[in-house]
Amino acid sequence: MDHGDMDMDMDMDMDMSPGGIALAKGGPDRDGLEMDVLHVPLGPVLPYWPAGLVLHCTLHGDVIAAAEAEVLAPGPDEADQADEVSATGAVRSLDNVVSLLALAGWDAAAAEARRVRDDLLDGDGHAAERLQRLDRRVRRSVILRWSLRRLAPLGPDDLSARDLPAGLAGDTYDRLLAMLDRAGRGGLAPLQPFPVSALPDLVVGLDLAAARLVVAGLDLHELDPGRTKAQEESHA
Amino acid sequence: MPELVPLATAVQAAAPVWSLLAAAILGCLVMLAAVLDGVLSARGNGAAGAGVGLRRPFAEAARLMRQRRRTTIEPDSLLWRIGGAGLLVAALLMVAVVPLGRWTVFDLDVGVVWFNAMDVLVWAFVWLVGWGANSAPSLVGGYRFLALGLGYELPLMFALVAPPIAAQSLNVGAVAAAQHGLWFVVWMPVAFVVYCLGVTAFSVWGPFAAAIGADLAGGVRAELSGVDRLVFELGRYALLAAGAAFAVPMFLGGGAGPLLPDWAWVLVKTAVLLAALVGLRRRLPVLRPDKLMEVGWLVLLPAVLVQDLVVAVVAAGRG
Amino acid sequence: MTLEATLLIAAAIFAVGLYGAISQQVVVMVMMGLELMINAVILAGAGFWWFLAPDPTGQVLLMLVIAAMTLEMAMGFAVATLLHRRSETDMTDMATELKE
Amino acid sequence: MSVVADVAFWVLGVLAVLAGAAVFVVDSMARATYALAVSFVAVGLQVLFLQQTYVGVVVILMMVMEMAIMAVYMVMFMGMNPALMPMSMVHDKRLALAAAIGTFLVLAAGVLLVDWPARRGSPPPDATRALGEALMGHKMLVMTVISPVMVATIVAGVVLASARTRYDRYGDDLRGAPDDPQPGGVGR
Repeated sequence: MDHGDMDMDMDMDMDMSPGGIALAKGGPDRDGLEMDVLHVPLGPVLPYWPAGLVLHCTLHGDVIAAAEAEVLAPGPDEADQADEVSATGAVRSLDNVVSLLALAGWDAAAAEARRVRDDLLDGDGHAAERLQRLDRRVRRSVILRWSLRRLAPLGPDDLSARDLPAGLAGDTYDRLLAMLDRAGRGGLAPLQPFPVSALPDLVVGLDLAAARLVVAGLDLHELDPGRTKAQEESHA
Repeated sequence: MPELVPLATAVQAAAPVWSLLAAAILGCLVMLAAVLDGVLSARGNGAAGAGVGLRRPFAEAARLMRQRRRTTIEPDSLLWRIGGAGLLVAALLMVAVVPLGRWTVFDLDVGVVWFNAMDVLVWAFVWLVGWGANSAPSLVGGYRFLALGLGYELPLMFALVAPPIAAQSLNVGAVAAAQHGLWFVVWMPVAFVVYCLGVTAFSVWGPFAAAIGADLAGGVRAELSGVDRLVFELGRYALLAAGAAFAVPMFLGGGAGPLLPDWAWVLVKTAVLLAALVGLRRRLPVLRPDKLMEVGWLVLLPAVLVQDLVVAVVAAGRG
Repeated sequence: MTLEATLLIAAAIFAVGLYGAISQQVVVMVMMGLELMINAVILAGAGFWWFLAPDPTGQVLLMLVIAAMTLEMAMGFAVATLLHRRSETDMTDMATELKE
Repeated sequence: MSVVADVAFWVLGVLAVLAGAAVFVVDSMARATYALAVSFVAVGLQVLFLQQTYVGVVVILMMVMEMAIMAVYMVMFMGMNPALMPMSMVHDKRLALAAAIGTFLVLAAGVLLVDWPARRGSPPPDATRALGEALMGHKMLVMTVISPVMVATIVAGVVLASARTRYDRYGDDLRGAPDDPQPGGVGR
């Protein structure tokens, strides 16, 4: 049956931008569908997020399709970093433990970890003993293990390929336990700065919740911005 | 013209006075839940004494009442408001079928299915709150709630089926009356646990609060402020209270109990179960929807089906 | 609340659904039109049952209609997804591969 | 009592028709979906008034859940962002309108002109129990036909819609760990 007088009164003009924001463009999705592409920066200032790190995420729905990491601060000036390294190391590891537990939604343990961190910071006597209790409580939780198990597993070859420290081996649950041990041992061996360029392909393919858990699990103390975009352009 | 005998009696009982009383009781339960939650989280954070916790919900409510409402660019404010206020409406409609001793606001002969229809309404309302704000985190939170829903809804439905099989009626009063010998919670433990998980899930509470997760800056309620946020929070508490109230006639023997009159027992049992559910919030990590989906379909659903089979065999055996 | 009233309302819903099913171009909207038409059939069926033949086993037909509506929706979404993936469009006009 | 029921019935009827019409008038996809949901809830309540409580509540239950899922598909396929935008992708609107009005007139004429017979038999005291016994008794065939058809629909729907099946996840011999970007909940 032909359409006869097909009076296509389609009045879809293409450049509509409601409220001044352009419409989302479609992009090929990993399932072969066409999904709207959303650019969401996981900003420099975000609760439970390493300070200064900006992750420009391209989202399909809530799955990160592409990411690009960048460090805003040029890098900590050497002065304040040298002296009380051990205390800062342990305190920073505990900060990351607080972030990971809060992102996993376990408010009670996150609050306890925050209290242990404060005690550790002002050198309270029985901070170590409270840390032991926190460590036991985290290890006993079945739901936390089930939730973090097999999330972004990193084998020895993945680590060497991305020149990451050996302490980050295993999946997010192993990294959480490693962080607690590191805090327990007084954070003597601080991890060398984390190469930010390694972050995107750890995170691509995960949804927002899993991605933030992985970033919190990497125990980022200092971020090595590597070659900033400007330098890369000048080299290319 | 055939007159409508059964429905007329049901609607007759829903004289406005009774529904106002039901709303008032739900309000008291909401306050109980809010105060208990305040005390628990204050103690959890090591704050000084329970006094702080006691005042927290009322101080928070006053603050939200005064707060000016923030809005976003091009929000769909009609759907946004409907979603926010809908949670309270759904909770009230759920409580309408719960018998308080001898009185029920809306004594429907398919009360159990009505409760199930109301908790599916919550799917629509929470997604609308996420959608209406036109912001990325709240939209992702709304979709997360739907993904959670696909995980917990079918087990919850089959858990709701078990008591009516034993009571051989879908009327909530009949289900409560059928437990005079032995409470259903005793020989339907799996259905009771899955039901409680379902109640926690549709009130976006405790381990099922991925939709308002901290990793999404508050998810569905990220853009809510002022009175909208207060209504949303009251809605969540009201759903928790309504779920606890509905568990009493279904699993905990309705008004049965020594000494106290039956309506008093219904309130006591509801308060106890509500306190247990409120306590869940801080104690367990949040279950992510992609993880819960497989557990819901491959673990919870078969367990509840086996429970229904056992109940059916016992009910058939008893004749 | 007479049979005529119920059937008039059902006819109106059916007409709205028919309008939607014919006029809309997007597969999903056409399905919504079909939904409305089946919705009207449910209302008409309930009206007939109550006013003409309240036979105890009469309601089973309505359960059948509700089941049919669910199946139609499920298959509609599956086909729409397949269509979306194959030819990057969900406009009914462009999906004319089968037409000779 | 029956006057209130009459008024309520008519109000629900008009609401169902207007909400149904709103589905094709309104701009935003979410509003179209939930207008359809309102129309279904109104029809469900009307069926409740017609003394078939189980059928009425099941219509509400099933349709609200279906509309929640349909909203996901609407946004996915229509690709609209939440802002309200003029969206009128219709073709031969006049033809459709004429057909719809024509159908309505024909049906209305039929409804009003036919003299409907008196009622045969009396309604069962408990319609839900009657439905249950019918489904489990004489009309068992209906259940035995619907359930396999539903299972077939679930399987066909998933097969048609999914792009990445178990052979892509587990490899051709279907053994070994699935290479999903994110682990599932049961360790499969």
